[in-house]
Amino acid sequence: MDLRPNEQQSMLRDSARRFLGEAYDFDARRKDIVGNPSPGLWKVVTDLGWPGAALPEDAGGLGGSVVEYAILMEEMGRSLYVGPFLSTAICAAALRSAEGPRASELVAQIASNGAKVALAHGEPGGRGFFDRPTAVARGDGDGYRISGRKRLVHDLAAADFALVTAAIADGVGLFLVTPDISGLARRDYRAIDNGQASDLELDGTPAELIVAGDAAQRALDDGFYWLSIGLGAEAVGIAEGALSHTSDYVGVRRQFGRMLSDFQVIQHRLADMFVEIEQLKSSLLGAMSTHGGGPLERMRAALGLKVLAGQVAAKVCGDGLHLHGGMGMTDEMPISHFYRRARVLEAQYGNSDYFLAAYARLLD
Amino acid sequence: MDLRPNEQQSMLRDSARRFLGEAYDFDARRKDIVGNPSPGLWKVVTDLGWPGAALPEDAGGLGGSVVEYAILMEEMGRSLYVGPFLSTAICAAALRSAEGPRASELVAQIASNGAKVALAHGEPGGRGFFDRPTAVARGDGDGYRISGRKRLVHDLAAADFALVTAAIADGVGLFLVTPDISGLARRDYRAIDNGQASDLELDGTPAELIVAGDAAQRALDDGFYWLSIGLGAEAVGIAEGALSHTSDYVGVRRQFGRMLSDFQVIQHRLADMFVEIEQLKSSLLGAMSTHGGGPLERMRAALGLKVLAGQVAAKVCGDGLHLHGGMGMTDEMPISHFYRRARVLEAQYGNSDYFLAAYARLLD
Amino acid sequence: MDFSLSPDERAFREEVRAFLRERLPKDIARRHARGYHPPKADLIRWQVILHEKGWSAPGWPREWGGPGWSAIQQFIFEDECALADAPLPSPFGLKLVGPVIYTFGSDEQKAKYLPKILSGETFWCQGFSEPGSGSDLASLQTRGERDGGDFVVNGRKIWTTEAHFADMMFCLARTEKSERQQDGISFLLIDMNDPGMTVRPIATIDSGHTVNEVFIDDVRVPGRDLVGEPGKGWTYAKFLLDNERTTNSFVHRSKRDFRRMMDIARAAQADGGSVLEDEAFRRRAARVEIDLKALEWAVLRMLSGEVPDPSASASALKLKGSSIQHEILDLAIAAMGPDIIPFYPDTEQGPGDNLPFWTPDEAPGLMAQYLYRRAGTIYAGTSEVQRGIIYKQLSRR
Amino acid sequence: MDFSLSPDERAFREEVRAFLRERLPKDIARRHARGYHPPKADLIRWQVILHEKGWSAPGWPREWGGPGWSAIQQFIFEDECALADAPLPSPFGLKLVGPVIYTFGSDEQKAKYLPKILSGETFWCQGFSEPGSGSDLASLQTRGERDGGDFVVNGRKIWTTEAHFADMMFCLARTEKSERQQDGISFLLIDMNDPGMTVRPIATIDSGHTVNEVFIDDVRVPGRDLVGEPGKGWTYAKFLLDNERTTNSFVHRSKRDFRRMMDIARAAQADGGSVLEDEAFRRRAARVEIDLKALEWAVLRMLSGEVPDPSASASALKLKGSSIQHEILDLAIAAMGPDIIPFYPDTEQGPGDNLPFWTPDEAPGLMAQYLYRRAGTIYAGTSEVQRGIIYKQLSRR
Repeated sequence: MDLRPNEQQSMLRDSARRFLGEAYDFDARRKDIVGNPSPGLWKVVTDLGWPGAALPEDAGGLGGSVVEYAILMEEMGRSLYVGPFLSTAICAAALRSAEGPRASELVAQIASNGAKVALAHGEPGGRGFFDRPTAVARGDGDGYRISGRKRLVHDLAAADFALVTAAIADGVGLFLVTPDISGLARRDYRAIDNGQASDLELDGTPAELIVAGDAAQRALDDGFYWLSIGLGAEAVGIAEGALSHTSDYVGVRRQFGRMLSDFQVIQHRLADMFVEIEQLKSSLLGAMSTHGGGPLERMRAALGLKVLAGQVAAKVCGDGLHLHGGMGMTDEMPISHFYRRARVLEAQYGNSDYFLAAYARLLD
Repeated sequence: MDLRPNEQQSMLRDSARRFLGEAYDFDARRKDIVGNPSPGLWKVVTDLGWPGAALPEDAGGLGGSVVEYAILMEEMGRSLYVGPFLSTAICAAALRSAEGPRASELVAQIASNGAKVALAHGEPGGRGFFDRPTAVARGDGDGYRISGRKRLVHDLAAADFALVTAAIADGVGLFLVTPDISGLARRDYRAIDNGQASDLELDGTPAELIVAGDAAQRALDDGFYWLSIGLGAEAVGIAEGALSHTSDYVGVRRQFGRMLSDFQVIQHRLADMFVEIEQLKSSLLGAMSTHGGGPLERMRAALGLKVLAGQVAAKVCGDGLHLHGGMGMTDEMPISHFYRRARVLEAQYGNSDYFLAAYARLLD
Repeated sequence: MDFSLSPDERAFREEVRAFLRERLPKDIARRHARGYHPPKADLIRWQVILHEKGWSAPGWPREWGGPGWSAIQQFIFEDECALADAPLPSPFGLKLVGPVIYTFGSDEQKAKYLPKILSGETFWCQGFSEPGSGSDLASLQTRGERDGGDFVVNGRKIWTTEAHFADMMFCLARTEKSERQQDGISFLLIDMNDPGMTVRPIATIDSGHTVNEVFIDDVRVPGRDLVGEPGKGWTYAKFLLDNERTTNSFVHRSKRDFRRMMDIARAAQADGGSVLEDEAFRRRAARVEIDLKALEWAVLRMLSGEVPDPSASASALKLKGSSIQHEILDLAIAAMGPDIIPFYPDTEQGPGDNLPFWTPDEAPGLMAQYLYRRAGTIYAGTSEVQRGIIYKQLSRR
Repeated sequence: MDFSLSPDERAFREEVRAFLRERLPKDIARRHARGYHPPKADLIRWQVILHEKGWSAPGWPREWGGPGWSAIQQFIFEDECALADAPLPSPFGLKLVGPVIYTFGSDEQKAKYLPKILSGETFWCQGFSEPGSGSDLASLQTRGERDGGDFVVNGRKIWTTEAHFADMMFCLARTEKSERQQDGISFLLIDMNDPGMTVRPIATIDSGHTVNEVFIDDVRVPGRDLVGEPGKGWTYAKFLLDNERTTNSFVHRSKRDFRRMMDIARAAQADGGSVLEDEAFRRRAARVEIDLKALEWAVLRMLSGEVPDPSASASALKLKGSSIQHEILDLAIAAMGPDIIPFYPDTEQGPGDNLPFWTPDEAPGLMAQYLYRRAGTIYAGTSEVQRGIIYKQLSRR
């Protein structure tokens, strides 16, 4: 056991932090998200090879592991990156799990061609990732047609294609759908964290089956594992970013003739933020350690991480918001964006209550 | 509406505080509880008319209300009084509710003769006050015989008689039993707060029926209401006592060259203790306001008060314990006794989880 | 002690309830039930209706056009208004500057300003906070230079709620030299239409618009708009803030919020039942209701004078009130699940495109309100300032 | 990064587990599973068994008789011991003074003291805290006057765990004049049998006996029992305290406590099911397990050197560790219900009369332990001191 990053991993972290710090500082980000988000940033991200960082070399990836992925997500969290990186990674994980030539081909498109993929899985009134899809797929010649509703499809507007879940005869199926295809009504909107999402109404929409039955369930479980690692790592970056902005702010803001940072209650609150972050980082390591482990062990760790990620990010960013006083409530201060991202992260694909209940079911 | 105590109520509070502060200070109390507790104190309490303070004048009481009772319980909490006052008050409430000549006679014995009464209601493995008794009473000539087990009967050792609950044909019955009667095995022990309790094994123990069926259930509900007001008021006194001892301690203890009370984090923690106490006091008033109200409204308020009383007392005393540092952990410091009493109060007749679950069932 | 409402008070509650049922416009109530800030038009319409009834200034004595209600009557009135989803009238005229004017103002000021506050013709805003002085109000930098009998005011105010539609500002400015920071401050009334007044909206975390920055450049305030004595502004400001010892408990609004949260939890389906049937959720809701009911009695204790130390208890009300408010909204968010994620524009006030296809009834406005209310631990004295006040009182015991 | 245990480490875990299964006396494990403090006889018996195996000092290098284990091996060993209910060996010799002696002590001290620590023949106690100096250790008042080559020590120590059965004390005393409070302190080894040593038990909140007050009156300490250089005691004390950066996470013990809590909740019947089936309870248990697992990885990060700032992270471990410990015990108490109320005397160590008739299996010892462990936020640096340490490091970034 050695929990220190190796040299390549350290270099990857340094270069990601440097690149995002320079090309995607707070002002650049504000401009970028107006473009919702701009394709320019994705091009650079692709050129840096990030979408393939954790994908196999024979698919055109860099052959890294969950560690490289987490490093990138953490740095993106620190910079409040907005874009389809996470959605694509979740889909890549599901596709790798699905195997087969078509899935491999799609993985290769992600790894080497910068394809962006959205996961259309949640539905109206749904609570989270483990809800069974009520959208239905029916065979039609060589292909399928899906009818149903999909809700909160993150990053669909930018996506090259979507993976859509639907009920079929032997359980659940994972299908490939092109977003601008006919037979699909779509509404794009922004989320409170300035991310992008869409609602879809599918009405006999043509779709290509990628994987079905138990194998599809395994693909979704793999997707969930990568989702949890991704959000967990992003939450680390978000929380550290929030702590760092808050430390800086209380170090310059004066009240009652003293720096805010001279007040012991403020010092101790910063310390508590640090403690929470330590805990989250450790949970992330624990979840990464189950990558090659048994499915139950991996599921437990992923559920625990999702719960902690949402709660710690919301708590730390909420503390940071409070310590910024009135200024924190403004759109011009980074902390208000950290907090909004944290709130969305907490609710994304199911909130803490949802995943804690799932964890509690596995408690023995 | 006028929430200020009237003149008599203020005088009662002042005299109770003065008497307990003098005759029952921390050292006197330590001696008293070795006697577990001494009969001497009860005699004075009786002479002062406290057991009858809230009982009707025609029964020999002083004709006061739930307010006078709460004032006394609060002052007893402040002085960490140990003795059968609460147990007797709960039984008096149940007996008043039961009505009938026999019950009235017993109320009169409490009000004017200083009779001490214990409630034998809880059973082994039980969770709280609303559990149905599994002890069984069977008719035997004019009287009854009870068989079953009773657990955690507070203040039985000092009691003149006990009210025992048992299942009978039409639901639950409330019976009079003399503790030293034959057919009853009994084990007296001390509680962690230095209170006294007993376990009873009844095996055909002769008993006198006081009230049965719906009326008995109403008597128990009345008992619970007075139990909750009593513990709620005691918790106010306990928490205020703990805050006051803690304020005093941090005002004299030096660390790192300063008084503990000079540290902002300690000041703010004391402030938080105050906030909790304010909340508990208000909840007590709210519960007292339902005295003449409908049964559901009264039950809700009593459940809420019991939850808050246990949690606030434990929280405030726990904070006080922490702020005392190592010294707080010793038997010689009052705060360690406040904390132990608070922990028992929280668990007494059912803990916060138990009563919160009951409250939640009534939520609409 | 007497815990019950008198027959008159009970009748009063019925009267208020009947009035609200008949006169509160449905569309205003519906908009207010959403979490968005009420538009000015709603505030005016409602204020006019209240004024017709003589109820537009619940806290004012009869002498100045108020209904002369007791503290308990005001409590009942606010409680019923909140439960009926009536918008909270803008407090700056009615609750803040009004009492200052009728207590310390000149006859001219009373005659000029009070009637238009009552009628809703004049809206006010509060020029207290400044960029460098948030919780530390006494350190304010805005200056009023004497010029003849007038004051020429320069400075910058921030967090000025409703400045973008206010007609007047009451403003603290340093006009006299003094040793103590608190001295030398005057309480001035400024016309927002003065060309030297510039209002810049502040974009806030909820993507709404309520607060502003106000730039005051060489604004001439006539001597007749100085309230009371020069240099005594700090006293009047403290009077004004102390006047509202129970407002920041948010108790009426939180009762309304609690009901809405329960509705959301009842409607949301999870795992074969409603969210409200989930025992862990239900227990949390029960716990906060216990606290909320205690908070209500804490307010009543304050109104009864049954607190040994009103300033410590007022701080306790704000601390507990803001934490209860937050917990209720947290529960509402938790019950809403992932549906909190979209930004739902206020379709009552702007174009409604880009709304998601599927939106639960209670979702729009909820998250905006949640984000905005995070300021509950900041404004009107941060939680840290409140704890400091409490400790100060405790240490005097 | 490499997350997995090596085959050797996995084999080591099996070896430890097998050893505990075979050699840990059942009666000792049973007593330790209760919450009471282990009797000295148990500590000795177990230490002798460990010593036979060569495992009595897991952290010591081979040179001084330790097994020379890696940090991960020590972690595994402590983990298995806790899960098997082995009593925690008294840390004062093994974890605290032992390393000081083999690092800074004289050859004579090493030869005289180390073997008897290993074998369990000599028990130690720690003379650091004083009535006036709790968290503020550097302000200690005990003095050692030079007399020839010896020191004549006078002072008073408090919270001295196990002083009532210790053979030796390591003690901080002020022996030199100095400007800084931290300087001038020497690290002395004192024989508890010296007639000038008086031990007074401190009655604690749990009604147990573990801590004491120790009066040191004109105790002559020979110069050969001064460790290292005079006036450098503060350095050695800091070395000793820093040596144990992960101990105060309580992680192994909390894992064991978590299992016991689950057993209690499974056994307790409430409302037609076990307490563990109550969804609100179950959710709380799930939440703390998530934290507990993260805590374990936090310890492993520390052992791997994967923390940028070990002293801040050590403080974080203590803060989180003590709060997790508390939450687990809180759950156990909640599951136990009213059965926590009686005082259950430790029947293994005293007369067993006045036990209640009906006592759930897990009840005795639980509440005593709960009360005693409240000190988790106090000893070894209060939570406030830990937060101060963290802030100091944060402010240096």
